[in-house]
Amino acid sequence: MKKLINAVENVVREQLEGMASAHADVLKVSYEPTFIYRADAPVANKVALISGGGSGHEPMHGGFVGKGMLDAACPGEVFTSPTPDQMYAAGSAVNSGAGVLYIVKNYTGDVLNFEAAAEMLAGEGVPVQSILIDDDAAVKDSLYTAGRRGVGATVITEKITGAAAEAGYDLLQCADLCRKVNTSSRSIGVALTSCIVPAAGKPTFDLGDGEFEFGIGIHGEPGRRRLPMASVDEITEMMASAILDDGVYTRTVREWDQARGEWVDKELVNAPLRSGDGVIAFVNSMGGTPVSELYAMYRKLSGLLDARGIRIARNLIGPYITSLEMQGASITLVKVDDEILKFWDAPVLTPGLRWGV
Amino acid sequence: MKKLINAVENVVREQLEGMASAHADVLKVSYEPTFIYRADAPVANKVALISGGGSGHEPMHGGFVGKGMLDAACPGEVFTSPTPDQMYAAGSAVNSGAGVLYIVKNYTGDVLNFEAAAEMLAGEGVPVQSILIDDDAAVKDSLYTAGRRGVGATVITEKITGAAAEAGYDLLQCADLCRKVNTSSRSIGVALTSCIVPAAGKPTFDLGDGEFEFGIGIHGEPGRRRLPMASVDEITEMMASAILDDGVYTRTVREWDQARGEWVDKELVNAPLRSGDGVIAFVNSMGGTPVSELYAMYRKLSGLLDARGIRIARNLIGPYITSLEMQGASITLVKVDDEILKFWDAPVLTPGLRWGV
Amino acid sequence: MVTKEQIVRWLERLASVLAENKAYLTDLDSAIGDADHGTNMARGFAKVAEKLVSVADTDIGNILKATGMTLMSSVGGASGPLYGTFFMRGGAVTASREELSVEDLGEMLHAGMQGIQQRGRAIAEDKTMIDAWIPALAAYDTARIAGEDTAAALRRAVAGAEAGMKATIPLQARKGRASYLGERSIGHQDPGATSTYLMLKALLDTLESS
Amino acid sequence: MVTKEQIVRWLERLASVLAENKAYLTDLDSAIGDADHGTNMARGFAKVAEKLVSVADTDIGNILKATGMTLMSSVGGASGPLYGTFFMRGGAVTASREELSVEDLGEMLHAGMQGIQQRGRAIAEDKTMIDAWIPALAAYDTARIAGEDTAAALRRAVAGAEAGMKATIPLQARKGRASYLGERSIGHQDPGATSTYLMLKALLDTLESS
Ligand SMILES: Nc1ncnc2c1ncn2[C@@H]1O[C@H](COP(=O)(O)OP(=O)(O)O)[C@@H](O)[C@H]1O
Ligand SMILES: Nc1ncnc2c1ncn2[C@@H]1O[C@H](COP(=O)(O)OP(=O)(O)O)[C@@H](O)[C@H]1O
Ligand SMILES: [Mg+2]
Ligand SMILES: [Mg+2]
Ligand SMILES: [Mg+2]
Ligand SMILES: [Mg+2]
Repeated sequence: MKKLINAVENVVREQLEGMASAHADVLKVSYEPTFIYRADAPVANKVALISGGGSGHEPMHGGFVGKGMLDAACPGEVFTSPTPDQMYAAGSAVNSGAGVLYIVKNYTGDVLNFEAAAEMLAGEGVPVQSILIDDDAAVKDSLYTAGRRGVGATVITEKITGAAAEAGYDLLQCADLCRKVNTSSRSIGVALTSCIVPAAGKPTFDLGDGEFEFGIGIHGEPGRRRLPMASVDEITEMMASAILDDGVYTRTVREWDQARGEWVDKELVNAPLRSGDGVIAFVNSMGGTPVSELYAMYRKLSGLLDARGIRIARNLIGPYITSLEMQGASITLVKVDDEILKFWDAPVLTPGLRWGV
Repeated sequence: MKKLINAVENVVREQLEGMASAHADVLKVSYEPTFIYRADAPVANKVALISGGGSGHEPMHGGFVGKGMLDAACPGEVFTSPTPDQMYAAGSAVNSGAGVLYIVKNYTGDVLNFEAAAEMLAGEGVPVQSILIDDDAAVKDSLYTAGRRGVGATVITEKITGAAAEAGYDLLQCADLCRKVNTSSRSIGVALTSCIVPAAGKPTFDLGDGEFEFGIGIHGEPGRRRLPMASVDEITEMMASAILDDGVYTRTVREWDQARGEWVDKELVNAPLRSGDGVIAFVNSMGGTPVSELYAMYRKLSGLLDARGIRIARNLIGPYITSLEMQGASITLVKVDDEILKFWDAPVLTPGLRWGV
Repeated sequence: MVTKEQIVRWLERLASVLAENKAYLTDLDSAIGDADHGTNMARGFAKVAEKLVSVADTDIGNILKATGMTLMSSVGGASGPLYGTFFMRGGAVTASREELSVEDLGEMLHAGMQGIQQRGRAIAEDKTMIDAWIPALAAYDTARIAGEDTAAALRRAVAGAEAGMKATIPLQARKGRASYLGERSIGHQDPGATSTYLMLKALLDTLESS
Repeated sequence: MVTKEQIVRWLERLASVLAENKAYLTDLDSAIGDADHGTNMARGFAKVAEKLVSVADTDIGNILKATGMTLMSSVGGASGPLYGTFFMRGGAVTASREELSVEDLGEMLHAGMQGIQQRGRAIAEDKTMIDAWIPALAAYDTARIAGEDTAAALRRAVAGAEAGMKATIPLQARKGRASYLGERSIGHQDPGATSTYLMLKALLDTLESS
């Protein structure tokens, strides 16, 4: 393992210190418990957006803290979900009174920890909503699994909901929009190499020179299947089909009912993409794949979407939700409407995503 | 070799096609000869900035084409300098009449090809200036070498000179500013792994598990020395000293004399950084190193600069001038003044660098 | 009867048991998870051992709650909030107690397990820690109703947990990270069921060694 | 005397010689450069061979200029503009010629070499292609002044280039990419000097085979 780190125990802490000193105008970092928050938080009358998860996916989530996106992010150890005390403390710190929206990637660890935090925060009288992101089309069902994992759509929902919060959406409106973006999203990822978790010191999995893993999550967890290495056109075609040929996806998720002060089940449905739809096409590097290769993937993807009558309304291409230095890529397609596009185009000023300011 | 590519012969072309379709609002791509140019070029009354070099360093240079930065970029094959016909055609296409400034990284191949292009363009009566970027402090002298290589400062000069051109600087003013930024810059890079050039199919060099290369250029060419792997703090300290303890650097470069219509020798001097100076601190990933590790490097760097009384006025952290998927990083420090800061802060809208718009 | 001192010694013992079994649990987790269950549990209980110094003099309810809170904020992953909830719920039903009868201990364990189920929503045969808790508590209850004492009932519980833990091997996971493996999760013992077994075993060993 | 047809056959032969020596030149370049000199030269002269079809009927000056332009726009790297300049300058001094005397050929080679020197600014012993050109042209001139014919003078030139090429081995590079290696460049033969030798050798072989 060769990495630009000091002792493995201090990796996350030191990286956060670097981030805090690099972006002091945009964000601050609290330690014990650890969370990253907007330098100007709490922002009066604005719903506070908080996300979090294991470290190692940078710029997500800490790099998306700032104007027009997240109010706080809670980083766990590398690839380990953060704990409720972080999420609770972050919620207390950035809540302006307009309430807190937790954006939670659907990994059991993240979900359970955020649930505990939501209960704690709601117990203090803070208005809380919690929305699950579960866009990974590699997972077929939610009956025999913990449901689809939260992957690329996380970046898109954080951007769009962040802009809506900035524009004055209230807590329930923010939650509704966040849920809508999630149920309009599907993703699929591939890995060409494994990454190395610093504390482990060796590759998470072994991938032969001639194979790639199709349908990974964001930690290099096993995907749908391992396949012989193929061309970018072939891989992109497989990825696009996994998204475009995916049927209706229905599942039950748990959301916090503010009025009743308890968790309630909610049925969510993702409709398939259809000819005539417009999408945000997000082509993401898992970290080690250079942006040049993403362009080759985008080239093929745009041809395939064109052939299906699907219009790319916006795109985002680069390393935004990564797995350390893993080589690989993911594609996320988000069906858009005017509301989504408006908030996508709105200004954002974070270390990881910036435009309009 | 595992990469998201099709046939190796088509790598650059297909990536450019993807780029063109992804960023049609910002840029266009011409093939035969190949160059990337601003969608709205030529921009009336504006000096046109053109750079170029081998492919494989993305987002540089093509990703820096757009408002407030480059008017055109000429990509060669991977790690191979482009040819004069590309640079000449790009110059003809984007020249509005205000002239063309070539920004040339000091690699013999780039230099000789750009010189031939400048002569061709000047021969057509187009006002031409050509500025060499040579900021690589890893190269000790210019008497026994081809001089310092052009590395990280390229990104910074393209940004700053691009903003000045946008603000109405004429050709000689742009050239002067570009030269000033270059003579205010020093860089140093390290590689932890080699990259694989698609056409070669195997790593450019072998680096043992326990070693890193100190003082590389941007292709993984041999550096100052190969050392046992060390902590990020130790590596950053070595890198910072290479820049901060570098004495006066004097060399003679060839610039085009528009009036005389010939190349003239110019003596350039980089003064050492001193306590009280303000800098742009650019911490760059060679591609495969995740941004989180750059933050660890930035953390140490900012401490070291602090101790020397050098103030970080601005920073840029991420993969901007890369070597395919190589793991490693570079540090560039650019001494600033009000003019440099003003143009650094000015709006820029390119696929690779964007703010203020 | 379980005294407050025994509860403290149990938690201390558990901290060393989990430190010893760190690699074992992580190996189990690397087969069907993300290779961190041992690290997570060892980290959490090391914190609990530190915390015990300041709460050992209070009552059982408080000690268990402090344990739960500490686990909550130091374990992370799926197991953190699950075991955290277990101890917090266990603490809630043993507030201000200095010792626990065989019934009290049963109530504590049931409250804890219910917390795990509410939080994690796993049911029997999902291949989770629940598959150790269910047979353990069933065995405990049977013994208790038959009039056996705490140590005897716990001995049954540990046997039940061990059987349940082993019975996870042929199961296909339907909850947690392992569920994404589908059929590939078959043939591996669940790490969380294993840490549950170790937890009950440490309690039994504490009672038997005093 | 060198005829226009021989010039064309020379360039065609050179294209195959460079294709054959692609790996050899690239290997030399991988020791002290970036492992592309063979690829660069083979690519460039393949283009020249294509181009020849449309210019073979014009004059020598034009053929050489077209060769130079083609190399310029297809080789890249340091060698592209250097060899491109060589042929363009060579073409400039042979405008509208159908054949070259031993003096004409000497003038052409000198003009070309001067172009390389003006462009690249290398001097003797910088460990570049110049180290093959200088002894080659010195030998050519001596033979020409001594009254030898074109083939004989060229035979001397090729021997001079070969000696110069080999003499680059002990040199430390001071120009081009290899210069960054400092002392580590010692002990390797310069790839550009090698392609220069192959270029002159191909011309000689063309004359001798007709
Ligand atoms: N929904 C659930 N209910 C009960 N236990 C669960 C659930 N999900 C996972 N687990 C348990 O958690 C264990 C894994 O814990 P751990 O490795 O610490 O967390 P993570 O899976 O987040 O890395 C599994 O072996 C399983 O026993
Ligand atoms: N300044 C120079 N003058 C003359 N020849 C040079 C100069 N710099 C480099 N060369 C020649 O170019 C050769 C390398 O060419 P090539 O590998 O095609 O280009 P690059 O070095 O850009 O990859 C060297 O072996 C050397 O002979
Ligand atoms: Mg985990
Ligand atoms: Mg080259
Ligand atoms: Mg785990
Ligand atoms: Mg070369």
